[in-house]
Amino acid sequence: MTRLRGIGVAAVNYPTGMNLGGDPSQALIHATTSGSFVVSLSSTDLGQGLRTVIGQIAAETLGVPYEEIVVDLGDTDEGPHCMGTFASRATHRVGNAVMAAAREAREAILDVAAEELEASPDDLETDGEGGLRVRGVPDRSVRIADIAALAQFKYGRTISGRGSYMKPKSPVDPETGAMDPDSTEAHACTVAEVEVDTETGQVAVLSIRSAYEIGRMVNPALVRSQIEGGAWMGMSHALYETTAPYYPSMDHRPRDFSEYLMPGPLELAEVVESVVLEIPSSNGPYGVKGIGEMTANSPIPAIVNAVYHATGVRIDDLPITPEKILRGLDALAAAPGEPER
Amino acid sequence: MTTTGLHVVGRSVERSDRLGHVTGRTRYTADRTFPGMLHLKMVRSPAHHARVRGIDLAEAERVPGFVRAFTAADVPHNRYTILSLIGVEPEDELVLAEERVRFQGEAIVAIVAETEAAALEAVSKVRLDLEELPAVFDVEEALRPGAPIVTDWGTNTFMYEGHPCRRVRLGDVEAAFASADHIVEAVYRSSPIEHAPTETTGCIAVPEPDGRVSVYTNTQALYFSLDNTAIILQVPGNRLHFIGGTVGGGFGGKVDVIVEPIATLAAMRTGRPVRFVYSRAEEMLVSSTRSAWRIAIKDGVMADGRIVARQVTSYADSGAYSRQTPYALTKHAANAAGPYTIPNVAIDAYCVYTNRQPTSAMRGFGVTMASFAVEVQMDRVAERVGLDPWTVRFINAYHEGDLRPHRKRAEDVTLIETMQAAATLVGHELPAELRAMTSAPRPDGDGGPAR
Amino acid sequence: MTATIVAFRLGDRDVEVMVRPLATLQSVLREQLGYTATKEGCRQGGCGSCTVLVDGEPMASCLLPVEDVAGHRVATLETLTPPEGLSPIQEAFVDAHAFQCGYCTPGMIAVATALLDRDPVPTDAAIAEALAGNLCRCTGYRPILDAVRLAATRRAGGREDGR
Amino acid sequence: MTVTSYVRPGSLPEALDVLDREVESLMVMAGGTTVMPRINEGVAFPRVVMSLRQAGLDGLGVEDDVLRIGATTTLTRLAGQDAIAMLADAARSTGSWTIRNLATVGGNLFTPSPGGDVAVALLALDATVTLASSRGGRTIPLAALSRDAPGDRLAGDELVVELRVPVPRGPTAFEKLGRKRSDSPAVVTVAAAVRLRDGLVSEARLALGAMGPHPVRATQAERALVGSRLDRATIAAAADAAAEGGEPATDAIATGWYRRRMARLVVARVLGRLAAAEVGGRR
Repeated sequence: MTRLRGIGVAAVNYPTGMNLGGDPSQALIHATTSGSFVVSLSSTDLGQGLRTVIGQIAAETLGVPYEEIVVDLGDTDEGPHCMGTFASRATHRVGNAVMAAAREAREAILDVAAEELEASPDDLETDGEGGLRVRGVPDRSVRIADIAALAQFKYGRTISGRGSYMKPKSPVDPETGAMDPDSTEAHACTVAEVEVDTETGQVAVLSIRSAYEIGRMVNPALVRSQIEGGAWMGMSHALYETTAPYYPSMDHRPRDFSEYLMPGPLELAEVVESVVLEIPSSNGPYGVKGIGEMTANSPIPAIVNAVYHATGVRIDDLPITPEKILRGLDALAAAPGEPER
Repeated sequence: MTTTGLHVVGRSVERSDRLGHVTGRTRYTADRTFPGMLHLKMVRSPAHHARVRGIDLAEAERVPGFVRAFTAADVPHNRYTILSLIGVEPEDELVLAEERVRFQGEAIVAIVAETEAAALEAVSKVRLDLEELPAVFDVEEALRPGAPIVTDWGTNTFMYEGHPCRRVRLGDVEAAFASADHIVEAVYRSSPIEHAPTETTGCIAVPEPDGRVSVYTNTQALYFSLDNTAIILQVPGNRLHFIGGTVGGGFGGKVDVIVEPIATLAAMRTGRPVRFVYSRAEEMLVSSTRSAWRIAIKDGVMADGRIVARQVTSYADSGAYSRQTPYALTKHAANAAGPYTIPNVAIDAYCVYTNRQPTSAMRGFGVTMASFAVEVQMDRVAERVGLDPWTVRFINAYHEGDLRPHRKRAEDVTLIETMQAAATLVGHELPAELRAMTSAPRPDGDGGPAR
Repeated sequence: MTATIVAFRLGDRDVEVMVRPLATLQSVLREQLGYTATKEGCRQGGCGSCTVLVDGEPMASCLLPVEDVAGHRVATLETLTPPEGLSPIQEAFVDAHAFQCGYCTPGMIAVATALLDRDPVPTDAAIAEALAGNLCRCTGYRPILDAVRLAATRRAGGREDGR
Repeated sequence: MTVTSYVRPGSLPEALDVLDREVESLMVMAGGTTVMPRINEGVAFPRVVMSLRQAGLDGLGVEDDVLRIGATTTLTRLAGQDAIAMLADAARSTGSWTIRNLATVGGNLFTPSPGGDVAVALLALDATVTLASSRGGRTIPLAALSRDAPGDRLAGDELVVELRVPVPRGPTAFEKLGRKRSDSPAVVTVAAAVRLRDGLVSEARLALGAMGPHPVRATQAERALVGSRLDRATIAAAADAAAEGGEPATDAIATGWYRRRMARLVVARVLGRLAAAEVGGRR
């Protein structure tokens, strides 16, 4: 039994968001009597953790603890319009909208606080932990929660904010393809190491190690979740998945999970490692870029290139089945030294 | 205070949904039941391409528990609008088939019944009179003269403002090929892929006492689904209330608005809650997949590894209908040259119709397979000119402010720094000249490649 | 068609349900008893998201007629959750970030519970083998394997970074 | 409503009685792992479903060097017995834990290819199948049951009640190659049992799964083994014969081409293990 090892590299860009027909998301924020803030959205959380990162962005902008934010999403009667969760857009688009809404709500807080503290709103600053003070005068401080209550019961004012973010639609020039299709670019570079069993043609992925640059990370643990899950999905796409095993033939299309192949917990790469560069984007909230989709992308060509490095078999047709490896090895054995084209 | 001056952005705070998820109390769409809820199941085409000559419901109607069947005539505006909401034509897909079915599994009759089992049995009792038509299953065969035509407009391609493909043109590829030291060509293919979210696509439409309908759905886009449903049902949007936001995995598969309109219609017509949740087999055999792709790349390369021309001809298999795939080709075209600055680029990206299950958005929409093709191609280029794979990527990498093939100036570019970080991570020692590179704007200031 | 009354033990409750012939345990839990932690992912026995414990054994509740559990003990994630707080396995799932969308989590925790009941300090291979029938499309599995290992280590009173 | 009656006979006679009465639209199931998905999805519409789970057919034990396995013994239970290690290996290689807790040995005989891994092992072990009907019982070799599509060999009023497996005296080996290491349908499954006398193979049974519509004995390969030493050349000849002899199908898991090639490889590995076991056994 021969096992051949190889290493492959791939580097990719991935655009954040699209322009669609104009790509908007909107947000509303209001304070409760006790100084919590409700962020109202019609957006959806697919499991990537949008609720959490939106809460973080709102808390950061308002200057209150994360625990004071209630994210109410997923209801068209309760939240304003959101285009949806796709195109790696949600943290960027919804985040920008929430940031704008939080800024407006923050101004409302500062207005009330200024009146209460008999100071100019311009002289007030938040401490990020729910407190507000007159700049340079530490003992003139109040809790935002108290301001929220005073706004309701003493001043009869709303503490609320509206936010919208839209990537404007831009037409595509049908001749040249000139267009402005997205908001920013995230980047990844993946190095994969594989081991190919030359008797069975089966490929084991030993490691998937990547560098990512995705602007600012709102929540590093959630970013790592995307990278880890995406590495698995990329490996799955590269080596296993197909709804048409013999495209274009319509035969043998899978109808269950025994036929639709995906790697299980015994097929994982031993090492999935990453570093994330934080270089804030120019237009994301706090400099974020989208990471939702891209994490499955660079592992695919990195694995294909690693298989070539290991075996000399260049697979141009996904998924890399064991049979394709064996047929490639057979062809190499039949015509040794033939330059690969 | 952190070094960034930020308090909570940048911190791994615990997910707000963690307790619901680990206790099983998070409520997903199909976790709801309502008194009197009906179950909707679809009669689907067994043929890949056929004329529908007749539908006989008599036997199905006799199944105990059968409540009602819906055919095309029952749907007020029997057109999936999907992207037409944002001005992308055509409205090529029907909610329920009329004269013709174009893929195996296409919905023809919706049946609602008291139980799911009754709905399934009634579905099995519907007799379809179909006249099979020649079908085509391959993107390139679909473009050959004489191929069966899938669409209503006479070609098997989506028409982009008069062109059968999304075009991108920068410089003059032919001239650059003529002067290049090497030509490197290859064709890359990929299979269609299923999103396979653990939770299948589904919704429950519930008539409310005030005349509105509440639609619990796992769509990735609530207003998108609501607006499309309103158009299909020809009702004001204010009659609809869409509730969701907690989704058991999407990956792009829950952006299609397939289940909500018909379930909402059935709820309005029966006055009862209607549940329409895909089975796993439906999810695999009927719901949208990622397209199959065929991507041909021809590069003109100088002896030093600079790519001076790249021609990309891509075919994405849209299946029988458009859904989001025409848009995917536009996104593809903007990214098909990869994160590299190449002075002469020509991209033709074809959205091709076949008699396969429709394809649509999936994680990496239009870009995943472009990245596969381009990044394997980069290794081919490296091998041809005798450079290592890292070097060829560095010397062709785009820089801040470079003009990309679609004539957008590159923004927020860090490809070089990202590759440097990856090399460090894996312990690959880069040559000094690559370590010294940055993505900073090129010194000549014109944003073009410094050559 | 005659409905049947089926009685079984659900956690620490005795339940009686009137069921249609061949009604699955999954459908009875979800639709009749409102125990919706038990998910519906494929109803083919292929995804593991409907896994419950019957007399401590993990089983695909989508393939199991409820009449066959008459007189037996059934545990779902609802019954595996303490009245207050979380079980050690649940805590480990939180700490190891072992979920994204959460849809596979109840089945994963059911299998993990059964595994650790039999094998309190399982090897990595035993953990992976036990979970091989449970599909997770989001996390790439490793965080889930980490969570089970973490729970085992904590229960054994060992170092949490030990493998 | 499709299913009007779910019958759970408490004994074999009761089950046979149901079988006699309900000929139309009856589905018989043991663990339900193949029947239930078909009903859940609306592929099958039986009126009456009979479960054998309570019929007292789940015995497991060795008597007179014969392992008797009740038809409804679960694969988990089979995996836990230590009388015949190869059968435990085969049971463990099948499905996932949640499925093995439901699926039965009897049901595995009827699982369409590429399933039926336990049946492959049983075939190599020369198991016999005890069938019962209200007319009486009979015992046939499993090989006879699986010579054609298994259902065809079973009369409409018959049930599989037990498998009897002689505890092997010589070395045995089982190997399943899937696209995944666990919970994976087979690319190919191979089980072998041999007896050796004076270093020569005196008896050989080699069974293959996924190399045809149902598990088969590789009789050509068996002939190549008998009378020979388990050396490299003999193993290669037997592996070639086994691979050439099958009629592997193409499906979502693998092509027939790949299956044939893997059959050659896995048969050689399995026979190699037997040779090693024999060397080890003689020490």
